[in-house]
Amino acid sequence: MATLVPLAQAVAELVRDGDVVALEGFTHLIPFAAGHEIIRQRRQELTLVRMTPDVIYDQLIGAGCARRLVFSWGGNPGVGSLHRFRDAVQHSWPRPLELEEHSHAGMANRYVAGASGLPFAVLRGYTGTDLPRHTANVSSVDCPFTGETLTAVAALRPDVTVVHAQRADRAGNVQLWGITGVQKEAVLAAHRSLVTVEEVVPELTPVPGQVVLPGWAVTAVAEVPGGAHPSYAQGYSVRDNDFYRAWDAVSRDRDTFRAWLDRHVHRAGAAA
Amino acid sequence: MATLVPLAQAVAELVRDGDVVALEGFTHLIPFAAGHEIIRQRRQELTLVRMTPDVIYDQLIGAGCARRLVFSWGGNPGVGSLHRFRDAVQHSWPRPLELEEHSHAGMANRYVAGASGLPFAVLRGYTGTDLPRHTANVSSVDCPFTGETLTAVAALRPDVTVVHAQRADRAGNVQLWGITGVQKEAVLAAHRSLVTVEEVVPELTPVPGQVVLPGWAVTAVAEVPGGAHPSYAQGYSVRDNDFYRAWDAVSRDRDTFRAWLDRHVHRAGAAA
Amino acid sequence: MSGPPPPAGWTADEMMTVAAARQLRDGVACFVGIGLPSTAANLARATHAPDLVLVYESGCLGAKPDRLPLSIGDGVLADTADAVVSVPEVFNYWLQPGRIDVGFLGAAQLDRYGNLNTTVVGDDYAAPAVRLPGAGGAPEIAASCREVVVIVRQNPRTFTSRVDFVTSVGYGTGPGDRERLGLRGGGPRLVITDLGVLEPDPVSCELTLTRLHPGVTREQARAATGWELAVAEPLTTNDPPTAHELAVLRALQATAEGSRP
Amino acid sequence: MSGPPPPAGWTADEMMTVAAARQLRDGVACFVGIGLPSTAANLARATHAPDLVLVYESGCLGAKPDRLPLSIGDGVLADTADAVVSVPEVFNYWLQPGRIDVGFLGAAQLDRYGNLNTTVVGDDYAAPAVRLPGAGGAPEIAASCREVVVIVRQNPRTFTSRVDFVTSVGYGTGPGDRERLGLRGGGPRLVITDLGVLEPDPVSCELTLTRLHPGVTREQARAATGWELAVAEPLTTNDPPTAHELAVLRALQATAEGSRP
Repeated sequence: MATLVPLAQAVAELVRDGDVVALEGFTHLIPFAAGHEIIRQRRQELTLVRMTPDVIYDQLIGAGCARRLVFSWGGNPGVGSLHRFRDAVQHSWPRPLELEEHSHAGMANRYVAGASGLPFAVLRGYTGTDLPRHTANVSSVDCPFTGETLTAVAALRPDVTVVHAQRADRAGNVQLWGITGVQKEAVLAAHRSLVTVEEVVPELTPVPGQVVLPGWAVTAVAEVPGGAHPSYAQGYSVRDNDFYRAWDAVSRDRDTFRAWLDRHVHRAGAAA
Repeated sequence: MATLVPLAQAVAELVRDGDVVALEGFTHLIPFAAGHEIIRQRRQELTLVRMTPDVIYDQLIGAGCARRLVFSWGGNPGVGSLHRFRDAVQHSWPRPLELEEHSHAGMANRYVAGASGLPFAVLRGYTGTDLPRHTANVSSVDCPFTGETLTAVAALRPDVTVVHAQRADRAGNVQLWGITGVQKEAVLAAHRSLVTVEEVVPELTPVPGQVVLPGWAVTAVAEVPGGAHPSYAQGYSVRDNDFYRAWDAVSRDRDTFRAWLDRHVHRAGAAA
Repeated sequence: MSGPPPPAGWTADEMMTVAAARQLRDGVACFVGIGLPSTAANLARATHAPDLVLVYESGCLGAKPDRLPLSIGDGVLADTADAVVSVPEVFNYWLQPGRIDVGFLGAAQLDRYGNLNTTVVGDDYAAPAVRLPGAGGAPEIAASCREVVVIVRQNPRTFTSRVDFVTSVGYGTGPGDRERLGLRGGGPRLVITDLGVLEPDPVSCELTLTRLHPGVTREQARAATGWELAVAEPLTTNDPPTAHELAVLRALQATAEGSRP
Repeated sequence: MSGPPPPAGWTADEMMTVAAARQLRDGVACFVGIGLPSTAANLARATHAPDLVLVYESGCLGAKPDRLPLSIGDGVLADTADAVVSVPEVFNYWLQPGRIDVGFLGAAQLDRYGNLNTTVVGDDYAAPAVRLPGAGGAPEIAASCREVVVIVRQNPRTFTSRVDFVTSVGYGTGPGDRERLGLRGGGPRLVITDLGVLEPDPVSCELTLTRLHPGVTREQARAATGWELAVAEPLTTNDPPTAHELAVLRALQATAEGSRP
């Protein structure tokens, strides 16, 4: 059964230096508060994994938490580039960042393999592109029935996956809805998992489009209202598009970024 | 876009002699009415595919429609054996029935591969059992990353899949909920598909746990209220357990079965 | 059936079901087939294991039926489940990775290594003496759950020296076979019958009679077994069903009867 | 930008978007990225193609947004979709099997065979001149859709003789390459720019200028292309945006602006 714990305690217990960490979400339900707590606790040498690293990953990278990024699309959704990400790749600031990149289809299937207890997944993908030249985690496999050659991708098994959801009950059963992306697979693929939620409720009323993660498949749940801001939680909040637009200017300059980080993350204290 | 047609017309157009036909459902939402229409139209030489062939397959087999059965569990759920199925296997009545059998995990993954446009799927399964001796559709594949040997199953691509659902709208978008089994995969794996529904409504109000099949992924929809009887349609009907229990006696004897078929299927006329 | 007559107001089937229910620790996740396994699991949930997580292959995770489901796809399972997922998902995301603690299986035949047959009786697969329902979820339940509990009535036809078809692997041909085959679950930990309980010998993996139900003799158990049955020393006797266990079990079974329209 | 000044009350970007929208036939299923492709697809849906099926990689099938979504994961997409599925499902069940008619892509670089780069600019992958966002869904969209439409502003940096990184395959190194690679979709059918329209030559697969936007010359198009641009004869001219197209486009774009809190 998932335990209900404060966010700071959950991050302290579940996220360790050097871990492979996936904070997943597809624009919706991005676990910003948990990411900030990881920065506050000054985690180092993380391998960050995510299909769509966006502003929270820009912040983690700029704060120097990450040694490596495994991803398929890194940008500020609807705005443009991630300047901390680019600065790390192009100028090794504040430290070098190794990249391993994939396509969305490849990353999604890597999580599926991890969630399924399989060492690899099969897909039609990557063929003819330059992506496989730069990673050992894309290969090929022949169909034993037709002889056709298909693409194989290695399973992803994060040490810990962090996601944000709308609700949990006291037993740690988690409920999310709207665009639910690859979160179920990312949680099930991981050795440990942390779910931040908008609220803990006595009972999870069923909602159309819901994904429910049973409490026995989740390690810890932390109640963090607004924990997805500036992203959104359908039914609870709307996306703060101004923040995403403003981030472009904040993140272009190292000093501006550091001042922002100091004020809005380090001095802000744990959200819960 | 799916076309809305009467059941008899849909079966006449979509189900052909010699086809590979999957009528799917996992106890819930079994497309009995469509199966009866296939019997009424006296289809021959079908390869019937289903994870859990139950009473409607017993009827199709007893009526002589099937040449071959591809399945993973054949029984009368909650009651016992299928006597027409046993009679066909053990005594070739009314005609010989070839069998190809799998595990549930294998069949589910065969549909997944079909729905995914892949020639095979990978799983941990069948190992050490006698099942692979009797089919060419189970093989093995080595992981290109770890060298581990896993099981491969060949994709299923039915000529036509038939399922029953609660509702559709005029554009042929289909909505089902409750236990939805492998129906989405079975529809998407097939070259053609027919969905019978309890009712056609102007708009599909979202329901928790729903699966929606867009109309552009379905070939035809037929409105057949009660089309799952004696199975059930959650929110519309309850399972007629007495029918399943009574089937045991009806189906034990060839003449009783034929009389039942004549009265309740052939002379009943198309349901819609 | 070779079981004894009910000695004290309960039947051998009731004793078997109660003994099986007692084996389920509270809070574990249990993959249950319909019939005896489902009855035993629901009895456990209604007595000592209220937080037992019932997983049904129809995709119902954490089902909490208030009556005995009549099939694996009974509406009461979906209505009361924590989550209803697709059938591919229940096998791929939940069973296959080893998330399920206990797999609860029945069988038409089993051998001394706990290999199970639910496919055909008879030597010729193509022309069987009896055609059984087939594999269903059993092969992967037997392969992937952390442990397997088998619940089956004991008689020489069922407890056979060689199963006619290996539908689900127990310990194969003996020690080390599961590892060689790459099966990641632990295999059969218990076989619970209407006569007693069998457990695999820690060295030979051979099923060994370790407990008898009250009123059953070791001779009865040997006579009901198609191979020379090993018997543990000391051989213990199960406690009979308590009044509470019996009352709850019978109330549950009445709900199944009551659901007849 | 090398585009001409707006000659008659509309901009080159508006002409490009209108030209792209016109290419989408009503009723087809279209896999759309955010930005120009999404704007064009929503313009088509609001004008001549009300039954256009918009598929977003966030899992929204048949989204019908009443305003321009600001990201691929905008709540309006889930709210208005026929179905919201998981990200693995949208790629595995919907894109990969070839169910999508049109894939709508942008690019930072493209070459004469329609190969696209959205990964890095510069010769050294490990130390790029410009680090771009990466592949996203593009490689498989380019591989699997029945046809691909590229929408991209035309200039010599973008229209380059050799892309620095092949993120998404067009026609590879020429005729037969897609077949050799086993790519099942048809590849780029149209490249729509702020200057005109390019189409692959049926024999050589080389992108060929087939249409100009009003007021643009072939010399301008050649000057904006980093290779010796082939030009079709006769070279036709697109109709300018209609007043209706422009009004709808601007109203759509106002909804995106209006969504700023």
